[in-house]
Amino acid sequence: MTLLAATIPDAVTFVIAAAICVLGALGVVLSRNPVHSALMLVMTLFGVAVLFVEEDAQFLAAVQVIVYAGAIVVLFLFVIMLLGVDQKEAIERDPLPAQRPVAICVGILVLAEVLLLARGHWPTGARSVSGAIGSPADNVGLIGRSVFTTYLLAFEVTSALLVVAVIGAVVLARRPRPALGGSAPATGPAVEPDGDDEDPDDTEPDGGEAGTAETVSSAAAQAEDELASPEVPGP
Amino acid sequence: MTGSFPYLTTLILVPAGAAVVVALIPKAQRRAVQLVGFVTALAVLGIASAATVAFTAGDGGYQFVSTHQWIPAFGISWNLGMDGISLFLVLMTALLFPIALAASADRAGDKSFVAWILVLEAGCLGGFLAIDLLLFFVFFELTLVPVYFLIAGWGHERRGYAAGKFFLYTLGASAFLFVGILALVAIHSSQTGVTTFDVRALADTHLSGTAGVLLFLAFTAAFAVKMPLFPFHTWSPDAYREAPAAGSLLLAGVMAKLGAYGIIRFDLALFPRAVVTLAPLLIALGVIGIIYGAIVAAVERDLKRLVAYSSLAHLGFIVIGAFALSREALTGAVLQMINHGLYTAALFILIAILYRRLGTFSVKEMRGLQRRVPVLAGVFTLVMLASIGVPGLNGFVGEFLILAGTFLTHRWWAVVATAGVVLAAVYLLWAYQQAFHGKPSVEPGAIRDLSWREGLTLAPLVILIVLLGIFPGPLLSRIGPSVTRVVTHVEAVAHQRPPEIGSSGVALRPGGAKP
Amino acid sequence: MLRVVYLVPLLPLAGFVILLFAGRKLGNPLAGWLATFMVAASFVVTVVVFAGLFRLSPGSRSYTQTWFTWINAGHLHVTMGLLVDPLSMTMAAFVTGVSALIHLYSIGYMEHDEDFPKFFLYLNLFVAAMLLLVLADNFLLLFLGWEGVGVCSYFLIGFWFERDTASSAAKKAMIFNRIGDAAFLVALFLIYERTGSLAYHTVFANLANVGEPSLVAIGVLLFAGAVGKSAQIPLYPWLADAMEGPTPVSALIHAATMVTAGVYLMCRINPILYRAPDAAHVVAIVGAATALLGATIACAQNDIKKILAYSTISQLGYMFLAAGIGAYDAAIFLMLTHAFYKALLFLGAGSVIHAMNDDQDVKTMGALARLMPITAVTFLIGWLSIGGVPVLSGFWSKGDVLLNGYGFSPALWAVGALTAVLTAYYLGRAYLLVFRGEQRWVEGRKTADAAALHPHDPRWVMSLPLVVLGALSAVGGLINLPIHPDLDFLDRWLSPVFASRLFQHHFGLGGVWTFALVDAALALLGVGLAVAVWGAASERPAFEPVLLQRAWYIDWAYDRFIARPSTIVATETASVLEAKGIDGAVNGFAWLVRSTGRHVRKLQTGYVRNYALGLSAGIVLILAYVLTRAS
Amino acid sequence: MTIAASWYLTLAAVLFTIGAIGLLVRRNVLVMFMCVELMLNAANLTFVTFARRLNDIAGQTAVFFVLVVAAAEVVVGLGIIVSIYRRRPGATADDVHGMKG
Repeated sequence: MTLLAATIPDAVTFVIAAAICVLGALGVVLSRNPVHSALMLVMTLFGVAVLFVEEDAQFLAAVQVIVYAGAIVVLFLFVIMLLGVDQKEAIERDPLPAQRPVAICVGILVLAEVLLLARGHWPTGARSVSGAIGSPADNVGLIGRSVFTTYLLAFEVTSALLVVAVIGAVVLARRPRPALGGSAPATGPAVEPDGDDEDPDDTEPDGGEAGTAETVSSAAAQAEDELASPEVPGP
Repeated sequence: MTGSFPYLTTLILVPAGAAVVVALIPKAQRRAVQLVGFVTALAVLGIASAATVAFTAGDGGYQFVSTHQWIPAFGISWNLGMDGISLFLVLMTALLFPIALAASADRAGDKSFVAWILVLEAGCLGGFLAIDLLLFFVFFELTLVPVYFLIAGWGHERRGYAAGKFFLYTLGASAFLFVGILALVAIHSSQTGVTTFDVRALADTHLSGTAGVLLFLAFTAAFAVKMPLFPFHTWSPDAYREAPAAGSLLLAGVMAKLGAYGIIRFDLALFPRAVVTLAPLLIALGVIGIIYGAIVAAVERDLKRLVAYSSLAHLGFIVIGAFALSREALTGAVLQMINHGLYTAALFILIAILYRRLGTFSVKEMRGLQRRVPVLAGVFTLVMLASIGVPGLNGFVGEFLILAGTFLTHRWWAVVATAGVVLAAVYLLWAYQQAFHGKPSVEPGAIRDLSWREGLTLAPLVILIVLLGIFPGPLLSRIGPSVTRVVTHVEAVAHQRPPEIGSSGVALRPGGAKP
Repeated sequence: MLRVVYLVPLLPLAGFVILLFAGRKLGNPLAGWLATFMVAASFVVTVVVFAGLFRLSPGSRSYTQTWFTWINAGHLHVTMGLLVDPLSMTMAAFVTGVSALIHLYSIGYMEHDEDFPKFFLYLNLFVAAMLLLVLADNFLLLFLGWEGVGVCSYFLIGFWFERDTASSAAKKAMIFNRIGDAAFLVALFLIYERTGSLAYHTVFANLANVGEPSLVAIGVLLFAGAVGKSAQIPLYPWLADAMEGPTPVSALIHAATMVTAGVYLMCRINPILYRAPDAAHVVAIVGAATALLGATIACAQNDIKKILAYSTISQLGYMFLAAGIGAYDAAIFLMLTHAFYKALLFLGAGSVIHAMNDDQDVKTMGALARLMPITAVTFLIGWLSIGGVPVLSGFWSKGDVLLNGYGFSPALWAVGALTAVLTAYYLGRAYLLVFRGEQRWVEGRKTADAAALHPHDPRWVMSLPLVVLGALSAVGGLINLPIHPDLDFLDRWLSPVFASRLFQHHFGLGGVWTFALVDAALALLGVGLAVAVWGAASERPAFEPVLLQRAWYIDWAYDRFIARPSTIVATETASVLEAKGIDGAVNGFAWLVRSTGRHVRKLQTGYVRNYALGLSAGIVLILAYVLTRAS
Repeated sequence: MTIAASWYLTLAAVLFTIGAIGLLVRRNVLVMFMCVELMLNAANLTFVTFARRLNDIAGQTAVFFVLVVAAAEVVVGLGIIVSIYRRRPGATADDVHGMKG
């Protein structure tokens, strides 16, 4: 009934965007192919972006599309393609038998509880520290002011976080260096005597170009090579 | 006492420093290790003797008090003091350590062995001297580590099991003590606004009945396990059995006293009303321990475990003496701590000597030893009689005072405990008969009698066992005033009336020195 | 002169210390001579002190010598100090005298023993402890001596420790004694609580303020201590086993001195017993019962030392009977004469055993009188004396007890009279079987060397004590002749100690003579019975019922119903309660923690989805909580 | 008159639940990641809704930070995934249970 109280364009926009979101979300969960999941995710993200606009968060809507849909999902797809994990997953059967029903029950319970909570009246009465929302045009500036004044420390920490994340990604994806002074054998699987600390595994099947490749791509390529071999563990 | 020689701090720092020195000596220098260890232990004995001489006999309060700030924010300080109760415990500790080192001659060159022994000595002395609760706790816990390594490193067959059991059991119980200390300090702090761990200040804390009982139980749990008190004793037969000779000797002789000392020093001073409320329970446990320890010892085949159970019985006497709340009994309890340390140490040394000769602790594998090693048998007999409580030897005086004092306040328990006197005779005589009587199982000349070195190790103990049995006066006159202070404090706080002695009109002066 | 009293216990103690460090160097027989000298010197000092005491007026015959404070704690103040009074000096004199004789005898008896010096070491320590016991001026020091003699008794019974029976007997003696000692200790606590002291004179001075129930309790508990030490019902079985010790030990400790310590204690606490008649009655009744029981068992024993042991138990019962009815001087008189003739009998038995190459069975002896005349004659004197044949010492002392017993209660007299007849009978049996009749030691024994035995009287060191003791047994009664008030020296000598608390019943001279005649008749009846039954025969099963041979099966019952069940209880306690119960609880707790860990760790599946599920479940719970709080 | 907040919140709750269930039931690590993104988006939606209703720009600022953190998370997460796949190609989340107790 409250829905009807809104203006018609608002209501229609909301309903369509919401439907897109939910459908996309269901698609993410239910698709067997990860590529499909990623595409469905994009759909949801777009829906959410629409709803952001509807809620006067134009800047966030833009960032949502650019960063999420444009960067993150692309990164997902990139990894999927590189690693070749786009094969179907058997989602009919779960090796942990109790996991799925319990998960669904728990999910429904959470939903029910959140819905029940949503009926309440939630304002805390605390005063805003970063200013009121202005007109749609002002909001970009308002966010900027809040980020660079009130939340400056958080912003700086976030930037540090990003740096750490970048370094972490490089370290994680890096190929371990071969042992000092020794050159790895050109062919055949080699057991590296002493792995780097960062790398959890030091026994590693080696695909013919040991000790040279250090990039994500070469590692991924190597993984692709191995995918072709018959000893890939089944799903 | 300001300006005088800092006996107490020195007593702790000398062995601690020597432990570091020993740790720095190269492993191969066994002679040097042995020398440093033994000389340090003797030096500590010298300092303790000097402190005993300097001790003022008639004064019941703390002497040689030495206070240094440690963690001022929490009112924790390096606060040491010595009164008549701790004086002879310190002296006995200082005496037993060189003896322990001398008794384990084959290990006295092991660097880590000596270092751990010295750390243990520092810990034990610190425990007896600390009058800051947290400092006491630190030393109380500090003693666990060296003992763990002594058992696990130089013990007998099941040393791993015994060491782990000992460590976990006592550590677990100490957790209660720690919580109790913090709770007590918090209560005191909320009442006075002063955060301090000083026992003398905390004694004035006003505790509600329940709080007092709970704190008392928390403190006593740790002490009861350490002693050990029935039914928290089962680590002790294992630990005593598996520990090397020096370990068993120090465990029973010194560390057990740390628990009993804790009861007298802290329980009685801090929770007088809870003590009065729960004394019957503790006395009951003590008496059960006396009877139970004796019964189990009566069928024990292993000499070391037998001594462990006999210690359980003897510590039962000390517990009832501590909780009887009469001057006689408490004096007896303090004296009995020293007596028990002396004769138990001697027993463990004798057992270790037998083990060195025969390779067994089991009396089933010994027979007729009196014919082959008459001097050893003679010393064993003497120590055994002291342990049985034969008058004229040291065990009797403490036991008699405890029982006579307990009789004044808890008559029937004292009567039951007296039955322990009979039972002690049963198990020790039985064991002696098995091992020393009968036709000798070994050929003449197959085993050596006491060597000079072993004799010298035992001599101080034997002399003291006889001397303290006949002439305990110097000890009693120094223990007495402190005991009177403690008992008077309990009686004042708990509104207890001192037991009535002489239902007649005999004029009895308090602390009566004259008949 | 009184001041030298400290030498009395210290001389034997010095002997002990010297022997402890130099015993082996002195060797055989020098160690024995040293020990004997020390005890003899102690006897001389005692006589000097005795004479000094005698010179004082009867009312002031009490002297306390304090050495130093022993224990001082709370209100308790105990000194090490000696009390010299007629009772303690009488005891000290006879202890040192008899001990000196037995030391001398032992030099001969133990001459072939490899532990010769050790024997005298123990003997000297024993004498020192016994003297402390009788000379102590307070209960605790008495207890020190009391325990000291107990320990020495343990050492000496187990002297031949390689024999399992000796070792067990020693342990048994110690344990039975400790049972009594526990009661003794409780009595001390009670005394201390009620009077605030343990010194005799303070305690006795304050008795008026102590309620009678407490006094009865004190009396009974002290008597319980005496029961252990003096082998009365129910703690007597150890004494028969104690005969495993060397015979001089049996003579000295288990006949003449230590076992009479209980009687001494009863006499010492006469002020307490006087105020607690119920306790005194217990003493008298138990004493009478033990007297009869011991006598019956002695009738059927074949081991010569066992006969004497049960005889000792019986005679001690007699003494307690006397002490219980308040006739303390009669008890002391009997104790003295008993020390003479029982020591004599034991030493005589020792000579026989020596001659028989350590055989103790009277059934395999016989006809030794001709071969061992000195032993036979002295043994005969001992028999007749203990039997109460007129003019020998036993006649007077036993008559004294019976007379007072009748005055107190005719029932007690009847028991005493029956015991008297039995006493004359069973020792007659022993004498006749050993010294008269057929020679049975060759065919009666299985050992090959039996034929090679040449029994003969021992050498002078052993014979001299026999003769001296024989003479004392014969004329010892002279010290206390009741026939004329001027002749009962002992009674008058002891009267300052017992004062008006002594039981007195006046029969008049005629009554006394009547009793004397009755006593004589009883003794002769016993003697006659013995001669009639055993004069010719050596086997009369009708007179040796199995019930008596097995000592009424009481020992067996103790073993069956006390010792064995206790062993089972102890074993079960150790193996079940301790190992499975208490230690089981500790280890069980450890097991619980470990196995909880083993099970709970399965929750850590390693599957991240599982963890996420747990997380979600947590969210559900938290939200549910918030919901309930919100609504 | 705009749409009532409860509709947005309901939608956010539905999205969150779907994401959560997906995380719990799917085994493909990448898909699980996507489900996490779904849940983050649901949270973002809530923030934005409340920012509007409570008239406080801080809600939108929070979303800004969530986006940044999500990006960082994806970067690190994908790095981990790559490194796992290098060792065990085709691995699912269930294959990585070395922390099993």
